[in-house]
Amino acid sequence: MREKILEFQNLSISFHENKKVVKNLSFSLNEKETLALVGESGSGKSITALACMNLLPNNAKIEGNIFFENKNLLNQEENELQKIRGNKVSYIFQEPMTSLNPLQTIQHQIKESIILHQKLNQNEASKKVIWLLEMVGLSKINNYTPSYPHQLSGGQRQRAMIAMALSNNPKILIADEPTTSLDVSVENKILNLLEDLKSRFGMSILFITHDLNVVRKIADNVVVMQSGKIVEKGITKNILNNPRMVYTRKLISEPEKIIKKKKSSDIPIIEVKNISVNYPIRTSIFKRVKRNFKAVKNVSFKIVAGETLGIVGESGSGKSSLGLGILRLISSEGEIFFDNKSIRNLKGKELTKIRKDIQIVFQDPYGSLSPRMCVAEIIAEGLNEHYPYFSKTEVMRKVKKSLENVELPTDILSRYPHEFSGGQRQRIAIARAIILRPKFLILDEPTSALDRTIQLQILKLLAKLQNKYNMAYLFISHDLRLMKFFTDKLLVMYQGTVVEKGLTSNIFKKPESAYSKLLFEAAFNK
Amino acid sequence: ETLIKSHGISSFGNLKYSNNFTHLDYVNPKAPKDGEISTWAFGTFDSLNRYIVKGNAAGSGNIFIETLMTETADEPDSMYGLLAESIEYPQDRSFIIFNLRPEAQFSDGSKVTASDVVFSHYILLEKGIPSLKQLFADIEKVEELSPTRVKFSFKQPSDNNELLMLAASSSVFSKKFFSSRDFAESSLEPMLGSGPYTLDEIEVGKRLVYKLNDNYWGKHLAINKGRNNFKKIRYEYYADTTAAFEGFKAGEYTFRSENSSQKWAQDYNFPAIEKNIIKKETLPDGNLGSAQAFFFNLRLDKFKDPKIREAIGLMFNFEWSNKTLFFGLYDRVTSFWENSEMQASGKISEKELAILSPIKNYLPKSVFDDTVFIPPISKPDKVDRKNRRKATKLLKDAGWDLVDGKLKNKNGDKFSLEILNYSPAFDRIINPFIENLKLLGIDAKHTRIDGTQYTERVRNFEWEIITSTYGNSLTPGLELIQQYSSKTADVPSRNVVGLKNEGIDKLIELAAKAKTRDDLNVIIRSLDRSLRSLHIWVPQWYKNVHTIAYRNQYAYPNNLPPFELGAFDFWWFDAKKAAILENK
Amino acid sequence: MSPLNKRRWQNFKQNKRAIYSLLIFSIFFLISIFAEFIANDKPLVIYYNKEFYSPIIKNYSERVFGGEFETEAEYKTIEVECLILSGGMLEECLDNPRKIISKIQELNLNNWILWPLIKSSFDTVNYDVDVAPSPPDNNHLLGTDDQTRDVVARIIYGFRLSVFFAFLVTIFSTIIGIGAGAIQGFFGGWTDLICQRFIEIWTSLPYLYVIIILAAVFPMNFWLLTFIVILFSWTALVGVVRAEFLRVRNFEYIMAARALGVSNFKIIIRHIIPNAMVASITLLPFFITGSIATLATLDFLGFGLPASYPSLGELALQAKNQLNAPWLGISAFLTFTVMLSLQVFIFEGIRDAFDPRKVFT
Amino acid sequence: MLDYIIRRILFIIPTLLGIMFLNFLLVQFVPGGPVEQMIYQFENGSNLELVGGGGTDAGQQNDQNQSLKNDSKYRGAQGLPEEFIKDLEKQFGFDKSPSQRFFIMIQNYLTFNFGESYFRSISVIDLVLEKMPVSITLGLWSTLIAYLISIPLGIRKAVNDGSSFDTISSGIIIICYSLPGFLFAIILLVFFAGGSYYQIFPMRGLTSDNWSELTNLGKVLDYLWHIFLPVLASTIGSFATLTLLTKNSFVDEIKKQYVITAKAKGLPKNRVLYGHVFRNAMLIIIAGFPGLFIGVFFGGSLIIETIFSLDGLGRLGFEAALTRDYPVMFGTLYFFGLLGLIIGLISDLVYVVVDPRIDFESRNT
Ligand SMILES: Nc1ncnc2c1ncn2[C@@H]1O[C@H](COP(=O)(O)OP(=O)(O)OP(=O)(O)O)[C@@H](O)[C@H]1O
Ligand SMILES: Nc1ncnc2c1ncn2[C@@H]1O[C@H](COP(=O)(O)OP(=O)(O)OP(=O)(O)O)[C@@H](O)[C@H]1O
Ligand SMILES: [Mg+2]
Ligand SMILES: [Mg+2]
Repeated sequence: MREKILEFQNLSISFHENKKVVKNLSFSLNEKETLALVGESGSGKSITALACMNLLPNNAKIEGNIFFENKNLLNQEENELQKIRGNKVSYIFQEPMTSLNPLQTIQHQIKESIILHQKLNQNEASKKVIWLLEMVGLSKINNYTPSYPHQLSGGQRQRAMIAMALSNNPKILIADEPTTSLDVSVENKILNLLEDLKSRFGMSILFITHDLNVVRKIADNVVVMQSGKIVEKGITKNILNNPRMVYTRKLISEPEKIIKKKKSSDIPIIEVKNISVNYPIRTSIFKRVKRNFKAVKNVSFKIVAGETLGIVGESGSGKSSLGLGILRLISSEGEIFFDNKSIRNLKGKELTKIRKDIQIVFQDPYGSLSPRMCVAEIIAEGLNEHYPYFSKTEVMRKVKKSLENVELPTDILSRYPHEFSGGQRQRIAIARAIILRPKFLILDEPTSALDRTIQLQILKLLAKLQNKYNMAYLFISHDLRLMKFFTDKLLVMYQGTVVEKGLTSNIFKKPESAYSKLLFEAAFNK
Repeated sequence: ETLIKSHGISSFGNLKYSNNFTHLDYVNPKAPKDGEISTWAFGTFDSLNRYIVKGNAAGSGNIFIETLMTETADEPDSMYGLLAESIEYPQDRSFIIFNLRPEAQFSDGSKVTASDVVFSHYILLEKGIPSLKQLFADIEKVEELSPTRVKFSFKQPSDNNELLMLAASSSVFSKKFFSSRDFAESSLEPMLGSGPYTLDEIEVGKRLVYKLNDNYWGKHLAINKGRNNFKKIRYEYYADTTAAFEGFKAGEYTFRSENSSQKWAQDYNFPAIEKNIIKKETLPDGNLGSAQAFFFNLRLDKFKDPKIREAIGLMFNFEWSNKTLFFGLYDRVTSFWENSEMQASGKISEKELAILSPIKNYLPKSVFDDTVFIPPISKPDKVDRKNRRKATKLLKDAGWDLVDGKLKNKNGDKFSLEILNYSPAFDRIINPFIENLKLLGIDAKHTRIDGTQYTERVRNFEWEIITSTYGNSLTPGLELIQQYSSKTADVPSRNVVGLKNEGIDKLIELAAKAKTRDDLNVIIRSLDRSLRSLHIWVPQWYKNVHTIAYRNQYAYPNNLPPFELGAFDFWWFDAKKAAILENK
Repeated sequence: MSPLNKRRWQNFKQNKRAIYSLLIFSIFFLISIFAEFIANDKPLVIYYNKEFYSPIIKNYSERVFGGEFETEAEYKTIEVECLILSGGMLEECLDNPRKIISKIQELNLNNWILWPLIKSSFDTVNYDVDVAPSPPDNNHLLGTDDQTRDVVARIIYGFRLSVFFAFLVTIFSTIIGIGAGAIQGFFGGWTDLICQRFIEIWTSLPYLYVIIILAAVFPMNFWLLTFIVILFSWTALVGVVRAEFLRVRNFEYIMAARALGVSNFKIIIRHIIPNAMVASITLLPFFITGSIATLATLDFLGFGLPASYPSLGELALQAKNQLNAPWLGISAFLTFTVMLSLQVFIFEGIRDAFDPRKVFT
Repeated sequence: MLDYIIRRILFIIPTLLGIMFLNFLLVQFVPGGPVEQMIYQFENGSNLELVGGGGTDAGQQNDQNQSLKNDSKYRGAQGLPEEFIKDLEKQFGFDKSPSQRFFIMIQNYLTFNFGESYFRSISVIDLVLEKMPVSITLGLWSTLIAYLISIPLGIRKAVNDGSSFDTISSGIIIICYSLPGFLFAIILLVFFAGGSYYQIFPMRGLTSDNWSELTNLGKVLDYLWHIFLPVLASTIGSFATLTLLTKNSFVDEIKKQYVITAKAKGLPKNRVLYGHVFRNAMLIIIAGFPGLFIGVFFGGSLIIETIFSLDGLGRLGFEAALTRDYPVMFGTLYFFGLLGLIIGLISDLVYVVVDPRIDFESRNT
């Protein structure tokens, strides 16, 4: 038996009067073990993880014990914890997009962590940073210039987080959904890296995820959580192969085929021609544009009503940029036609009017929710804006309805965004977009933080809406399984260009381009 | 033609000191030349030249410069030779010749010559303070007769000594010195002068020290005996009055003349005073009481009727103000020549009657029937009902009736009144006055504006009541025209109220012709009596003492002269007293 | 109340300091609103010869009470008091009012006078003091100023005046200031460039001159001064608000709002302002007291309200000039401190109420 | 961005022109001009004495007139003749039309000729230079101290939000703030420099008389000894806003996700606060800087300067305005206008350095 290295005893956490969101949790992480913590969205995984290093907001009430190296972490002094944090226990946070300091380059942030806990000088630390970035596949971002988080794609930021967490070869790595924004090949690379470090440095990993494939691949043991309680725990194989609980079974069920009625109309609802997105790279002092980084290069496609176009591609290949470019949220070049009308030069009122019909679910749900607006305001905002004649009760009814649709309780209306779990926030963002019933909806990794069950619910909902309202989707995801059954057509992007496009079924059967082949191999080949 | 030759001059020819006097009566001829005296000055300075328009001149900025003749502190109007040894003038006073003292020299050793006097006159005319130009208007020319003789010629001969004395008060600059400098530009370079002191130390905005010139040419002169006794005179500059007082408490300077009644009454109890290191003293001041008052703008219709003016005057409660606001330190101004023998009193005298009878028509009857007007005395603890009753009646007689508690005339116009002011220190005096005026039903208000704007309004006659002061002198002369004559009523001038009264004009003419001081006194008394009967002002207050505090190391003569305190002039440093202080 | 607002109110209430401050401030303000009934040199009610009179509301001439003058009765004088109590015995009252009053019982008239708590208004000349300024005593709890005016009365009236002044100035200048800053920061580009230049030019104007000019044209009064101060104080907030807007406009949730089709105006109001509010809400109480201090400074320089107004600034100024009358300084200082701290605490509460992450433990 | 900077720099010219023009226009309407001021001075002495209530009561008036009369030493010196006023007007250039005067002024300014004071024989530039030491002393030290104390204090308050430390320190800074500046200054003066209590500090000036004889260390100490009270008086009120601003913006930032990341790295609290939160929260503090600095530097110290008899720009500016010394006024206006514009630009650029996401371009997507 391996030694227990981190032990949770009767852990309970509550935020509001006596409403415990984690109840009497007891489990332990052993040395050199990978323990997967799975469970539906909002079941308390993340806060459990945060609790052990006292990183929860002040209003959280924590009871129980968490032992690490024979010390109860819950009553350690701040400066004791500081020595442990980042050094012996490090974190990869669930939402990498908002977890990095926006005003410091990632290089700086990683280096800081290294210098803090290791006796390295600046130079050595810089070398280590480069090495780490290489390990996570970030060596080539923007050709080595220091980069601020906002200049990185979702996946890139996530990898920066990972590099930072790994920088001090921690004893325990707490990884909260570390691969959600990564494409399969990068994901594999990262998982291998973790595996490698684990064996080399004797690292233990507390792995929080809902991707059971990953669990299967790397976890030794599994703990299954449901609404704050452990429902099942044990050796991975046992649990995954014959789950005892219904709940667990639901979690691991394979995605069923979603029935889609094919509505054949040939009018393209959206058409883009040769769209390009450039990011200016500036010198540091006068901020002069040194050169442009071409994130998206001459992409063209069209989507007809009722159709779903999927975009897959390497992390950082320009998928999100493309989406934002189409919506004219960032500047882009090229023609954009919506309903056969060019929206390139629309301005003011006309533009806002058309926005009712074009919606987006951002890759980073946390960042896209106003921190000082409550859920009700956030979801109702679009309605209020475009249907000012709706009565208050009407709006409220619709808001509640849409919350139900995304499987959220309706008693959360007056909560602020930061009071939710990652998956819950993602669903709020979806609810906000679909409440307007847009004709065209861009979904940028809309279900990355959701477990299988809820994911399925959401996709079903999307399909239902599509059938009913003939909506067109642009669906960006790394989850090829999802893509396979949810999209009609597929676009494969690589370094800003489209390397392949066509019917989903065709591409899955027989990928043409080199990159697609590589990708599909990585995903299905094992 | 024979010239009158003299060592001195006065308005009416009666000099107190004869040709061979050894020292002034009021000085201590044996006073030691020692020690330092210091006082404070406000703000800052940026110039040492007092005689020009530009610059903010330093305290005693004219200390270097001497005049041809100088006044004394125990006579109202006599002058004795300083740079000039003697004067010569003809009977008709059409010119005057000054004989300069041969030993007179500037502090660099160069002689003071007639050409310097000529130069000084013309440079002042050209570049000096503009009012001098007007003052010099009657001087035709100044010419050098010999290096020690200089002649001032006048445009017209005259009966009195006024012009002669004007010439005698000429300052003398060094021609050589200014040959390389522009007189009109303000500068911190001390002027080359012939005076007893030279500049010792200068620190802009902070301090200025003069030191006694050991080689001062005039130290043996009889007129200078026992004067200029301090080795050093120091001025400390403060930008804030409270800070200045604190500076005194802290011993940063040694002599302070207090001009805040409240400070005088309440603040002079600090440790240094209790230990008798600083001495607080009240010394008599024999100068004319300042004719400070609220003045009416007589050009306005609303003040045409003297009854109205009298009524308003009745509401100023001096007794209360003095008790409550001034700690009883002040006296009421009653006369335009307060605190002097030219002050009218009681019933009209024979002599005055003789003078005033011819102009009877221009004056109120009260001049002849009643005793001279004295501002009413109020009860010091409340608004005086008697005065109020009287004022109400006066207003009624003047056609202003009370309607719903507001004073209105037949046309239904309200009686409004504005007291214009620029000094915050006056707020506490004006505000209660306003409250009192409201009791008459007058719509009164107090407006305070900044000085520049105030000046503009006053010059444009856009005011109703202001506080001002008549600059009367002990020997009234030209200024009477400036202040009381019809000629100056309609232009911005010292005739602030805009007084136009032919009777008064006549009296002014008479005064100019007075031959003896007695004559003059009677005329001025008549003038005073008449002016007071006209109610052109609501007189305020004056102080007939010097309120001073100084480090207890100075001494002054027992027989202080009436017209000057002379702390910097003829006081001296008492080493014995100073030694005692050192031990404390 | 929407659940969110309820939550905010709850949050506000949790902040005890804020609640108490609000309470105390309201009380003070209420008191000062009724200043005339609390500190006045006219009685509240007079019962005179079987009839009621209310001098505080209506002007009565002295004649009404059997006196001699047609102008309003000076109720504080002993003669008038005597007249009222004695039912109009003019001769006797002018003669020896004290004697009459002492014997009033014998007359059996039942006339009475009901005075407000403080027997003088802000501009009343108090003849009962010997010298001015006069130290605190029974009649004048905080003493009098250098014109024998009661300090308490002046503070009550001054508080009202100052608070009104400050509210007006604050409301208008924050609206204008935040608006201008918002527009600049949000739209950027030429809008920003031009507006900034305008503000730079505007702030260069010496407002002393503007005051002098306007005061020369119109007589200086409360409204004019308020107007002038607003003219020049709104620029204070522009810089910080603009900076915050420049920052916040890059955030993703602004992009999200734009994607929703929210108009610029509403993005500014709903999304940016709440998040760019830190500076404004922090500075607001200081703005309020700051404008009171402006008033004081103007008085200090001699360009403030007309001399007779109950200005707290004038009180402070007197305090400086009358160091041996410490009651002036202490009163001024206490008033300022109390006013400011109450406001700071109230606004802290408001800030907390709007802070989504604020939790009370 | 370079474009932007160039644009801003080019804009300085019309802005300055605008400032001059507007002020010039304004001045045309001010009642009472330099001529009246001159007359006033002749008749009543300096009107600056009245600032701050004067402190002396009515009895002074006669003394003053008396001394003026004595000073001129000419018997019967009297009111001002009309022609003198004409002369003055000419001398001040008022014989020309306002537009002419404006163009002459602008022309002169283009050749860096800022003219000479109406009332003193000194060029405006020299005048400003003369007052610099005081203003730099007060401005620099006050701002520096305000920032050095307020920011750490604000941060500590933010961290301990709601604690008794927070409450008490709030109380103290509020009390400091609400002390009217002139009152506080005078109290300091009376208690620590005056003659009645503790005579610890000097009352006036920046240096002692024997400054030149002191050692270098002595000079520094002497200087610090002199500026202690004035700087204290001018700083005391500035803590409150800055501290609370810092506190509140920290309170806002401190709970953000990236702070948790930084904590999770194991950074000590101070490194989290100063290394991470600080920069994020600093923007508004920086944004407030130009205002504060210019305020303290050019105007805010008027009262302090007056009370401690220091001669700085605050007094200069106020005096110029009060005495209608237009050349000085416009000269300083121009000077400080320019300086203000440059500081504004710099602070805008600092925004970008602090937060790389910031730009000044228009957003009309
Ligand atoms: N600050 C907070 N205040 C109140 N409730 C909170 C707060 N943070 C989290 N919660 C609640 O606690 C529960 C657990 O949250 P947690 O983030 O641990 O979920 P999770 O299991 O990580 O879910 P996901 O897979 O969606 O990330 C959720 O229901 C969430 O709404
Ligand atoms: N503001 C920016 N400045 C410079 N480069 C940027 C900026 N934003 C994104 N990029 C770069 O553009 C590229 C495309 O980014 P984008 O966010 O579109 O990637 P993505 O395909 O969505 O990746 P992911 O799957 O990881 O989210 C990335 O290499 C990123 O580094
Ligand atoms: Mg989570
Ligand atoms: Mg992306």
